[in-house]
Amino acid sequence: MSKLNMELPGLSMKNPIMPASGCFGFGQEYGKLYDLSKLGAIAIKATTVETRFGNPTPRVAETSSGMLNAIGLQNPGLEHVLGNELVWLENYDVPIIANVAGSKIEDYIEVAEKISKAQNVHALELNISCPNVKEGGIAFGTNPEVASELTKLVKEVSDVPVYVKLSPNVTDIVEMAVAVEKAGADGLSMINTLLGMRIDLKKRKPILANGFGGLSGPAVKPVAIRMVHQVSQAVSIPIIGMGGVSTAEDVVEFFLAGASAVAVGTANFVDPFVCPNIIDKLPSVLDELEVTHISELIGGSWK
Amino acid sequence: MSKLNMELPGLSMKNPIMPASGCFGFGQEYGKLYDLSKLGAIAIKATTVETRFGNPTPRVAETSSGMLNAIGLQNPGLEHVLGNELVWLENYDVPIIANVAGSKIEDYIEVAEKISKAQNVHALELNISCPNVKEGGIAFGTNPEVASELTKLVKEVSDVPVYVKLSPNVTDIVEMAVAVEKAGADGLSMINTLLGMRIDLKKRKPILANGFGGLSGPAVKPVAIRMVHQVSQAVSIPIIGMGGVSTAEDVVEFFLAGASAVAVGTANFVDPFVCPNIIDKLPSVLDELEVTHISELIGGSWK
Amino acid sequence: MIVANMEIISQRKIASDVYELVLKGAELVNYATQGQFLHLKVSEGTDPLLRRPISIAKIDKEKGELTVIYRAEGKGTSMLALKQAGEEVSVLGPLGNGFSLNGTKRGEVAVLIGGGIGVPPLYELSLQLVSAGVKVIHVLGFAGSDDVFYEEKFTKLGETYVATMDGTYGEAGTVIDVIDKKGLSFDTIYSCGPTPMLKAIEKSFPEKKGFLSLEERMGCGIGACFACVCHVKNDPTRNAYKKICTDGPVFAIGEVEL
Amino acid sequence: MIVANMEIISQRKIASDVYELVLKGAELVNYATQGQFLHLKVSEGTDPLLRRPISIAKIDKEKGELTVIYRAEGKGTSMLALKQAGEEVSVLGPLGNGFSLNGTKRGEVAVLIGGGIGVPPLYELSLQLVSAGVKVIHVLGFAGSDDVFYEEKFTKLGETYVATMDGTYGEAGTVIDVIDKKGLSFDTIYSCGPTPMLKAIEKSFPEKKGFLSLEERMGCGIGACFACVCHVKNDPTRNAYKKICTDGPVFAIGEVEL
Ligand SMILES: Cc1cc2nc3c(=O)[nH]c(=O)nc-3n(C[C@H](O)[C@H](O)[C@H](O)COP(=O)(O)OP(=O)(O)OC[C@H]3O[C@@H](n4cnc5c(N)ncnc54)[C@H](O)[C@@H]3O)c2cc1C
Ligand SMILES: Cc1cc2nc3c(=O)[nH]c(=O)nc-3n(C[C@H](O)[C@H](O)[C@H](O)COP(=O)(O)OP(=O)(O)OC[C@H]3O[C@@H](n4cnc5c(N)ncnc54)[C@H](O)[C@@H]3O)c2cc1C
Ligand SMILES: Cc1cc2nc3c(=O)[nH]c(=O)nc-3n(C[C@H](O)[C@H](O)[C@H](O)COP(=O)(O)O)c2cc1C
Ligand SMILES: Cc1cc2nc3c(=O)[nH]c(=O)nc-3n(C[C@H](O)[C@H](O)[C@H](O)COP(=O)(O)O)c2cc1C
Ligand code: FES
Ligand code: FES
Repeated sequence: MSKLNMELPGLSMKNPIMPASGCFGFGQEYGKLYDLSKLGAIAIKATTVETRFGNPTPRVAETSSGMLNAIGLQNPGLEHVLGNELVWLENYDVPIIANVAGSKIEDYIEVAEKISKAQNVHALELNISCPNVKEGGIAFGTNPEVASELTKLVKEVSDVPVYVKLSPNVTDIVEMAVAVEKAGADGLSMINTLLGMRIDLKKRKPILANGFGGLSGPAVKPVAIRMVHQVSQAVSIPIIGMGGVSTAEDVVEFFLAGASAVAVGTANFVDPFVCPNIIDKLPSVLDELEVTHISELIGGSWK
Repeated sequence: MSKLNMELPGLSMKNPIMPASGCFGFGQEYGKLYDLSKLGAIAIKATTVETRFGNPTPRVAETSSGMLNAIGLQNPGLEHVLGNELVWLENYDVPIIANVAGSKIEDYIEVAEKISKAQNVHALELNISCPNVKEGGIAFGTNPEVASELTKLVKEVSDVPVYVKLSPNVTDIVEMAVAVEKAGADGLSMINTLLGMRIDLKKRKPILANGFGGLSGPAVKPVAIRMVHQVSQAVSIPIIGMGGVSTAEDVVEFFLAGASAVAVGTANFVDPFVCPNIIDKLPSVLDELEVTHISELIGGSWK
Repeated sequence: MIVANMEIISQRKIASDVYELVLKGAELVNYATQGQFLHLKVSEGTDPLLRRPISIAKIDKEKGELTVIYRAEGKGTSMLALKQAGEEVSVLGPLGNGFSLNGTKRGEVAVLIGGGIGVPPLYELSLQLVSAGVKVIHVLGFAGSDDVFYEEKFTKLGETYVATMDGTYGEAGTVIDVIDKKGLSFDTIYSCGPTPMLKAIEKSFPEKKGFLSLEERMGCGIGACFACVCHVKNDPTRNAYKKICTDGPVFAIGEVEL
Repeated sequence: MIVANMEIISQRKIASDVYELVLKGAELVNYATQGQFLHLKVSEGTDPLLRRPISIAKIDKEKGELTVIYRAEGKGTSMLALKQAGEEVSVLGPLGNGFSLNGTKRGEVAVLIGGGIGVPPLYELSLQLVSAGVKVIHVLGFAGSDDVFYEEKFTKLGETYVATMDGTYGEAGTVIDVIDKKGLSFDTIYSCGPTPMLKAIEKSFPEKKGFLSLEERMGCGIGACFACVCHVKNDPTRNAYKKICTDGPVFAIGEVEL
């Protein structure tokens, strides 16, 4: 009997482990390394209406136990994702979460409406937290009214449940979470990256061509755990936790904080096999903790 | 000729390196290890009107490239600090920055008024950003109106310049900085710790007895650099930068971001000699970068 | 107290996950005393970031060597266990106030009660007590037979009883059970081990004097960060405190709240 | 492409801050080709966090060994330089599309132009071109005499010119200066080095065909993160792109924007 299967709105998962959006492309690269059907779900890279090249390079910089990225939502555009990437992913028995982005409200609506009709897209992840684009992104994710409005409009057009991806760059994450829950969100994804910067001492300029970037990796895990802990007590919709997950123990920590599933981002770059490795390791970690099913852990630190 | 001397409001410093408040006690422990007169300044531990024991233990937890603390402003109280700690510090030729905390506005005013009259206190650091106390602290540091009001009142009673210590746990750090500048702040200290949490997997409880704690150390440096970069372009008062500084190169990075002095916190725990080591190392790092005086670097990444 | 790189002379596994590490090459060896501890940095970088407090188990001033014994459990100690002879470890120490030898007079009997990884500091203490003419009895508690270490070495210095919780070695039960069962009599107590054990000792022998060595999560290890404080007994203000890193880790029984 | 721990067979300093590292023990050696790279993790923990891309300098399929040459500059490469024979390094690879051998026919002349730490991948390339019957000329540029490495090894394979910017060794000036001065003539160009050098090559020999190996800061190294993209030449949409980690690092001259 599985210790790992999870049912979340729209997502019937073999296990609660998924690669995080933007850290796994559309799966093709990792598909060469292992069977993607092993994953609980896949959050695909942010999709916008139009093709985007993204920001100039350098787009990544290393930090202590973390990294900064300013990819700038590069993606081949909605039509291509629908006609190619999602079709390719149909080869696998794994639910897809489509990460939806845009500059204007209408963009979000267009992407959401169309992509939610794709056969293997089982949920949307509303990216109102990308710190690396001039318009849209984080601007929608730091104001509760704007975020609710967008959530409502997307809910109206989406054929599948909608998870809202929250930005940690806010004073009151609970306020944001409660606002989007009221607006109809079916779940939350948290956290996106923390806004950060590194400066090249010789060039006297930020290392990233974009200046700022989003901080991810183990460095941010304590902030993510704190936010999941706070938010999970204030809302009744499930949370996909993320931020620095790289081991099965990290997954347990997020569940105890209040997450019902976990996404793995940066760790894929350090070890491309990290997701299947975590999935293989989890049952024995649960055994050690005398847990029969991973769902018993949800919110265990405050329940 | 010195490459390192700095003049900031109230602070005439041999070099721009100081231990950060709370990470150096009142200097006595480090005074056994090296001559405190070597330091540019000393930011002493937060002082409140009354004696405080602080939070229950455990009060610290380790994170990837960082640590969480929830000391809870333990200190011997204003009278003791005035009568003992500050008197002992008179043995050294080093300006003291008194970190002022409290639960109510009146507490801040009382501490500020009295401590600013101590002979060796050359500046105050208004701690409106401590995440580890139930009242006061961060509550004052996340609302621009409250922060301005407090700054104004403290400025009225203080005999020395007032630096406001900003919390990074806000949506818009620039808004906070501009508000306290308008209210009369002579300088800014940033950043205090990021609110975080770690959970003990076996006990299913947060590691810290207090639950949450403040994240510090190299992990947070990219967030600190980003905030100093943003704020230094928006205000005309100087910034004491901090967050993860542990090498002379880190000092240069903060200066390029826009800081005019740097505080070293967590790194003192890793190496108690880190401050004098950085001070000794800085001139040669400046030479390598062909910088004649460290002040040339201030804001170099955006100027 | 200094910061120095010390060379690893030897590292060997002496029980399940327990390692004995011998370090050499810093003047701090000359002024270290029983019950003090070292703050070790197990890697150069920021992962792990903080030092690890580990008690001094043996001091060899002639050779200039210190021995520590530790359990490889979390990230830092597991990394330490991978180090080999010839490599260096950054050491901050010696730290804290160790065991006082004044509490027990020549000819009196001291019982040294150790629990698990609290056993190591008792070894140097025992050596010192013995050379001060004190008669020592050792009561060492472990989880099971795989966890027992240094029994022989303690036996050479005095009567030694080993207790295991699972009864797989020595006497079954707690250290208190053994003392009761064997009807041990003694003048003073010296102990180091898990807090529940220390509490049980305080409760079981309310009339006895002695010293307890405490543990707490630490930041600086030198008294500056207030991470490691504990309350003082019978303090109605609840504001008095002791720092385990500098006022302790060893306190007289009854001095602080456990 | 796989992830494997490879054993360090030898590590030696071959120029100022430049190290030659020989790795063994993974099947990836069998299918690695000239111009591909490895993504190395220099420590187990999270500091540093990311892998480091380093080109393959030599492939010895018989012995099952790969050689890489790198400059110890930042944190990661400096830590790598401390590793000794017998230790292990986690390797992800082989990655990318290396140098194609098809561009030059048997009997034709190829000039291999390397700049500084861009020289290493040209070594395996030269070995391969030579065994394919191509005549090779090497033009290797370095900052100064302390930085020169592998001159002898290249000389064994073909004509070799060394240029140093400060004139302390070989010819003074850039690699382009040397080619001009010596009046070298060739059919194809293969180059790896700093972007300004690659740009100068494109500009100086507009009619020549060949291949350039590019560098960019990388995340995944396998094409998933979009960290390492570059624009495609003559693309009015500005939306076309190539990933240096998977489409490159080697591109035909004129294919992408430098
Ligand atoms: C004064 C003193 C003396 C000690 N002497 C010994 C000894 O001789 N042998 C021995 O094996 N252990 C000793 N300990 C306990 C030892 O410090 C911890 O087991 C060790 O720090 C855990 O580190 P880790 O890397 O295994 O765990 P991690 O989980 O990686 O540690 C994370 C953080 O928590 C701290 N921490 C975790 N557990 C403890 C603990 N029990 N006490 C204090 N800090 C902790 C670590 O220092 C580190 O900062 C002593 C502790 C103190 C305070
Ligand atoms: C395809 C490819 C092949 C390479 N082959 C070699 C080689 O054979 N020998 C060699 O010495 N160097 C080579 N490099 C450059 C090498 O990757 C960098 O010098 C190295 O990553 C710097 O790491 P660090 O630890 O010294 O610096 P740090 O400053 O600690 O690096 C911080 C981060 O920036 C990245 N970074 C810094 N500089 C560069 C750079 N120039 N290129 C790419 N990433 C960088 C690092 O990978 C790391 O993620 C190659 C780069 C690429 C892209
Ligand atoms: C290179 C990179 C690209 C990312 N792109 C996206 C994206 O397109 N959409 C999105 O919602 N989040 C994106 N993220 C954020 C991650 O999905 C995740 O929220 C964050 O990185 C924290 O998790 P981690 O610490 O495990 O990486 C990206 C992160 C990285 C590192
Ligand atoms: C143990 C500890 C105690 C602290 N106490 C205080 C304090 O009393 N007042 C204050 O303003 N900041 C306090 N801080 C925050 C530091 O002054 C500093 O802003 C923060 O730690 C970031 O710097 P660092 O990364 O160099 O530690 C404390 C930090 C730590 C780690
Ligand atoms: S550990 Fe810092 S005061 Fe004890
Ligand atoms: S490094 Fe990730 S796509 Fe090239």
